[in-house]
Amino acid sequence: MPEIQFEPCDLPPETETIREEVRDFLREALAEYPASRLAKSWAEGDAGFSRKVAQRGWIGMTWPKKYGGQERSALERYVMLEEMLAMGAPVGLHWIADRQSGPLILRFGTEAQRQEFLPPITRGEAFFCIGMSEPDSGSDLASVRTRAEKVDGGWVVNGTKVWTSGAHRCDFMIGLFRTSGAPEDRHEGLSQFLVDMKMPGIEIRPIINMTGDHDFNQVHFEDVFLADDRLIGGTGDGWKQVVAELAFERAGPERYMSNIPMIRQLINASTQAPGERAAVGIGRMVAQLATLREMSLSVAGMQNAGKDPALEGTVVKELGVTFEQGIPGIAQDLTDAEPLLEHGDEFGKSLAFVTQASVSYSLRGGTREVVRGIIARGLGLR
Amino acid sequence: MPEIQFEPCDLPPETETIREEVRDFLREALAEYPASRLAKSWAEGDAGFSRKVAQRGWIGMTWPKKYGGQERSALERYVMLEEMLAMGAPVGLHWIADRQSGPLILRFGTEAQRQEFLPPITRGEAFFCIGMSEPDSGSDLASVRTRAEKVDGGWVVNGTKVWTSGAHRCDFMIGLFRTSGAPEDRHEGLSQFLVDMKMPGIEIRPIINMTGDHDFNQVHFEDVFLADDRLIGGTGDGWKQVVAELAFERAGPERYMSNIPMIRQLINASTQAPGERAAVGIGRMVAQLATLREMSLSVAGMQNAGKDPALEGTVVKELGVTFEQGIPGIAQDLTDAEPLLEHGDEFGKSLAFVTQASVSYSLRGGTREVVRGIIARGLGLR
Amino acid sequence: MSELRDILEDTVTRLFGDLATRETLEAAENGDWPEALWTALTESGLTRPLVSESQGGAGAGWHDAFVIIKAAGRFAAPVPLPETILAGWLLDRSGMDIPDGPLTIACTDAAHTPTLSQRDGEWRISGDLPAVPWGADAGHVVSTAQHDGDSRLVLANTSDAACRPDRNTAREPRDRLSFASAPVTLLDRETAPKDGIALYGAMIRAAQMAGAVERTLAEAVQYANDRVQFGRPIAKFQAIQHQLATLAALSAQATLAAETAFRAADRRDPRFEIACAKVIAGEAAGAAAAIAHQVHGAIGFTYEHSLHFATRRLWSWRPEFGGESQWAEELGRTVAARGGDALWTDLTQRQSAGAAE
Amino acid sequence: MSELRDILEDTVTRLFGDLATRETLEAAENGDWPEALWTALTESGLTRPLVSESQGGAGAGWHDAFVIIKAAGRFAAPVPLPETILAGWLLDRSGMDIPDGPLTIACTDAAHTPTLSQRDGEWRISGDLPAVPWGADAGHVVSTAQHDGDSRLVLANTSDAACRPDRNTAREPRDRLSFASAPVTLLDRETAPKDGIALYGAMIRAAQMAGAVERTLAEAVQYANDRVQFGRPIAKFQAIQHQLATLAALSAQATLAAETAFRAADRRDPRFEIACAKVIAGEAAGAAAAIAHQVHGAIGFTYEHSLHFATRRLWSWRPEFGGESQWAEELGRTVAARGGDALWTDLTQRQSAGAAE
Repeated sequence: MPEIQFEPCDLPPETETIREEVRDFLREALAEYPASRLAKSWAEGDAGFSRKVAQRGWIGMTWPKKYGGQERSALERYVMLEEMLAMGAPVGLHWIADRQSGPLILRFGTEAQRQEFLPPITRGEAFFCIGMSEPDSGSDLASVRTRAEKVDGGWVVNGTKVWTSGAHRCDFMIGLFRTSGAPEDRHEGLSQFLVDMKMPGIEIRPIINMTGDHDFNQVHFEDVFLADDRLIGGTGDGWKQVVAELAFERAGPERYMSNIPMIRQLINASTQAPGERAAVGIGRMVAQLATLREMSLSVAGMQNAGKDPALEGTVVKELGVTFEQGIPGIAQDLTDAEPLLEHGDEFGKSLAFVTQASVSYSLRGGTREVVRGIIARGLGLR
Repeated sequence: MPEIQFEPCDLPPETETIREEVRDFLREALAEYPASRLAKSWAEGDAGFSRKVAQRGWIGMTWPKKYGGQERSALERYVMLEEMLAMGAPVGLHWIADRQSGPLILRFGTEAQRQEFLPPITRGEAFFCIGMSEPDSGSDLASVRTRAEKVDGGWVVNGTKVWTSGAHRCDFMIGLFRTSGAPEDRHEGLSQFLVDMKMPGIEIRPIINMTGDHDFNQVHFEDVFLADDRLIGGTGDGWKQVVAELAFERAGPERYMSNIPMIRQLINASTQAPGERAAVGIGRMVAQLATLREMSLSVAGMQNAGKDPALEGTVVKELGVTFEQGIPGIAQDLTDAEPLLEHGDEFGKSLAFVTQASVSYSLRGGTREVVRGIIARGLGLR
Repeated sequence: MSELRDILEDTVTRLFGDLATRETLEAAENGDWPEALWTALTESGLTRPLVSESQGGAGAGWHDAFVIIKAAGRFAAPVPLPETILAGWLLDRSGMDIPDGPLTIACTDAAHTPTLSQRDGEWRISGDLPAVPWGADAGHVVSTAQHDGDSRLVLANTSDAACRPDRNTAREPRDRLSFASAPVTLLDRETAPKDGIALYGAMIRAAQMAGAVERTLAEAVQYANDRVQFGRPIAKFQAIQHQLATLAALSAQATLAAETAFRAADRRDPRFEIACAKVIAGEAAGAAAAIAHQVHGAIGFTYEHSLHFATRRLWSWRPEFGGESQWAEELGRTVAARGGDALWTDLTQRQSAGAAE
Repeated sequence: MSELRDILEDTVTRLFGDLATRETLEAAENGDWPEALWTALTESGLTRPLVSESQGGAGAGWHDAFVIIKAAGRFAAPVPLPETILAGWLLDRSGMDIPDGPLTIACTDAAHTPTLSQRDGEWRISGDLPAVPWGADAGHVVSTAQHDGDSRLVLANTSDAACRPDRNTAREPRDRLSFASAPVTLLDRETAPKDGIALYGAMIRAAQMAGAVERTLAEAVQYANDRVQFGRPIAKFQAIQHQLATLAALSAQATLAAETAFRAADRRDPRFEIACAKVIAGEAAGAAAAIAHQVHGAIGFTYEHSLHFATRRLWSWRPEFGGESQWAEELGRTVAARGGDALWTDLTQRQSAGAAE
């Protein structure tokens, strides 16, 4: 039996209801969005849009009703999400809370923390960011230096986080800090905290992307006081919790769908009766897309059935990122487009963006090197 | 200044003479060869052909006349060789002696060894093979176990060589044996010997390729006595000499030209007015071919000018092998051919052969891993 | 997996493990028909999974047959098992009796389609079928033939043909059958899909390729763990690990793409999914052969090693029933004709249409 | 290298090193014209290497200019230096005076070619030139224009045009110039090559790409040696080493392909070599950008790091004057028309034809 096994998944019929609801919603909510903004997909955030999504009950939709959730099935959430991604909806702001931070709080948080944080998340009033990477840490996430020192009634944090996506627009951070030991101790002595980004002592410095966009930040902590009830989970359990969280991050449909809006534009840019070369190029792309969707669905189905398809999720990321990163090159090759940033057409502007942004796809959520290493271990390579 | 620098090379006008001579010669000598045999290129040997080449003075053509050579320039030899390869001439039998063994003897051999071996090579009467790899050595060539023990008046050899190309059709082997120390000593204590393949105690066992062809062999040595004058170069200098020899092996035009006959057939199989997809596929291939030829010429020109383009030669191998290995896939994709081994057309038979043979291109003359490692060191990666 | 598929998987794995041995494979390449293997397959009911129970079959679906056909690829089984399953299915759908023994199919193209004629109320076939899998060993062949510009599926007896044996790169039989006014039976044009051979032929080759890709992965992982170089198993080298991770991902992808096509075949017109499967499995085949050979080094290039039984089949099966570009072009034209905005809705629609049945 | 090229290499490297600084590049992206840099280039004679000495140029050849143009790519020089060199060469070949200041060229296609008319014995141009490099900064533009179905090269004064500034992905100026019956001078159709802009434009972009690829290699090697992860420089990881080895090989290949085209331009019709160079440099550009960013990780994705000055140019330059597929298609058609047997003899013939001159 192979170590990696994708069980085919049939979506239950009830997911078709929410699929249609999301489509209807997006048709209206995205009517005014230019194609080049939709091409940014989940890299783009829009607070107004997030609140509209919240009003429909689609943030934290699988969570218990007592925390503001809708107790919908994981597969309904999957369908909601793939529809958002297929249109390139700007989910960037509520995305982290829905995907990672909420589930983390639900699993490891205290009852008080759940009651405090989950309902605002579902209302689109609490956006989260992740404070994990540090200067010089790179893929080596465990080499955390930012320290939370125990003081009376709480903790005092000093240090710097970097590559914090959306920190400047978020309300809270889930921060991974060292509560004991030294960076050489690596996975030992790390803990996770809920950090209100408005706390005194926090300074957010923008990191401008090469696209000219502002998404990443450096976040400096200088004597930031966190009360005892801001610790999430156990002291020293941070790494274990992060690993579970990274699994949420690695397995979703966003790992192959980021460039679907660009694909749509590319097919629209070709004629209805394309030449042989364009037809073959589009056909290979579509074969990948259709198969990756089956793989992603399979992971969702296995998760839903209570299995642990961690390795399969990693495989989807490996293939999905390769697929996504190839799209700008295919679009460039088939159209010979020369994008102009100011007065150019939407296709060119979209292509300019995804060409640049795609290089980051194999960095986020685990670099290609890390991902392949995980698969290799899963194969039993010694 | 970059570490890797290809100086453009203009072939001197006199090389055009030999180019035309070789073309005329091959037109006649290869007239009866089916295309599928030419597709085997330098993997194929033919003693009759080799002797005809010798009669033209084209084996060892750069060597001193007193050893049977013609004292032609290295660039004239280069042109002779690229014309042979461009037609897929079956140079396999005399090839090793011309490329490696002869130059080795010329450089490190005694005067007696030169007189004994070089003239027969140039007459096409002495074919050579290389005894380097051993069972379990793989890319780790220095882990030699075959031992030559010093005895009175000579050496006694025991052990096994493997992947010895053409051993069953060759007259001599240049063997790398351990004259002192243990396999753990690696580069230390190795020496090179001239071995007459008819010596008692040598047993040659065929290794059949997956193509069904017999090229490789295992060569067993049991108490094979080699007189003192069979040692070539210094005792213990074997590794140093081998490194020099591998450089000859790595840099030649055969590193990008093995599949030229297949390319010719592919272009002939397309119409004169191909579709867009075929035109683009052929065009990309031709752009690579033309550029690789300039690179290979450049290495030859720099060698001729007394420089040491070892790194550039390795780059040609890296790119050349990638190019060569890609040809069967391109041919398959553009033609959808389904080769039949018995009654099929020549194109299909050629394609079946090169599809299988091409996997070995990145193994011979240093694996891809080894080659990339050499380039990385050349870049100063620490 | 369903219980039936679990049982099939166990049965077929044990059977091939016992009988599709290296000796059998080598002998088959030298022209020996593996009678013991075929008999065992027949007796286990693996040759007629899709045939209705009334006809002596298992009455199972394509999704169940997927397990058998993929395993045939994984074990490089030198018998026309996938062809027999497909031919049996076509005949069964036409309400025809299934002849005993191995069956085969012939994929004809415009240049090589035999013609039909009628004489004394009997249909007769004339012309060549090139490269028929196990044409010399199979008792009957299902093929397309032309009549008055119409394409029909027919059943012919191979003993009525002159046979010229040939081999593909994997040295599997690909024989030419030449008919001269030989009697045939026509399949029912209403119930047996007209494009049955070309389309479902592509599907079975996709599953076989997925199996053979999985085999290359298993062999390469094993070899990398066992083989020591520069003082450690080559599995420790990052370059080897990354190549095998890529191969593993492509193997899993090829399997699911093929399985998706087989599932679709039980539910609706599977043309889209089969096209995807042939493209994905074919791309995986090329990459898998390259990676597995690179990892194995020289030993994998020898006939003595078993890797080539998988890789030569991958190379052979890629173009059969249409290569990647041919199927991709069809996919591309279909999608382009519908336009980019329909892409996603069409995709989700297909899946839910299948699931709802 | 020749002595002249050695001197040029030293001069241009020092000059760009001093003046094409990060600050200059950033300011240029915000619309500032780098006057100091341009003045220094002019004073060093680097803007007119191909112009005859009688016209105040250096009277050098394309092979010499290669050094300058590749360096302009390596340093991401935010000035229309390659365009000025090409325009100057075209004007010089027509025996025309070379205007002072930066010049540019406009690559027009069938859909966007302005038209010529004659009025009072003067030639006039009407229509739009889209995406003209530094259209707002250059004093003059050499473009193609149509007259009675005939394509002519013309020199126009940019101050006669309405200018709408725009930017490519690298934020280099790509401005639209709109002419309404503005006076132009026609270049000599005998001595200035008719396809001069599209063809030689592709050549200069190939050289610039080779330079920028070399830059990505230098940055990535430096970064890999400096950056420590998991306790050691990432340069120690085999996956990083192999990626950089690939990048180095592609960089060397792109450079020689471009240099070969420039050498051919001094000797004969360089269309074949330019097509090869644009294909090879374009393919290298795509791979180089991907590898360099992968090696750099997140830091390379920031505006603060300098890598993007090279990679955004690579992405921008790939399609300019025709992307790889366009040039490959032309090459493929040329070769296919001649047939496979002529391939090698044609290839060797070109080289020896060049060398013999």
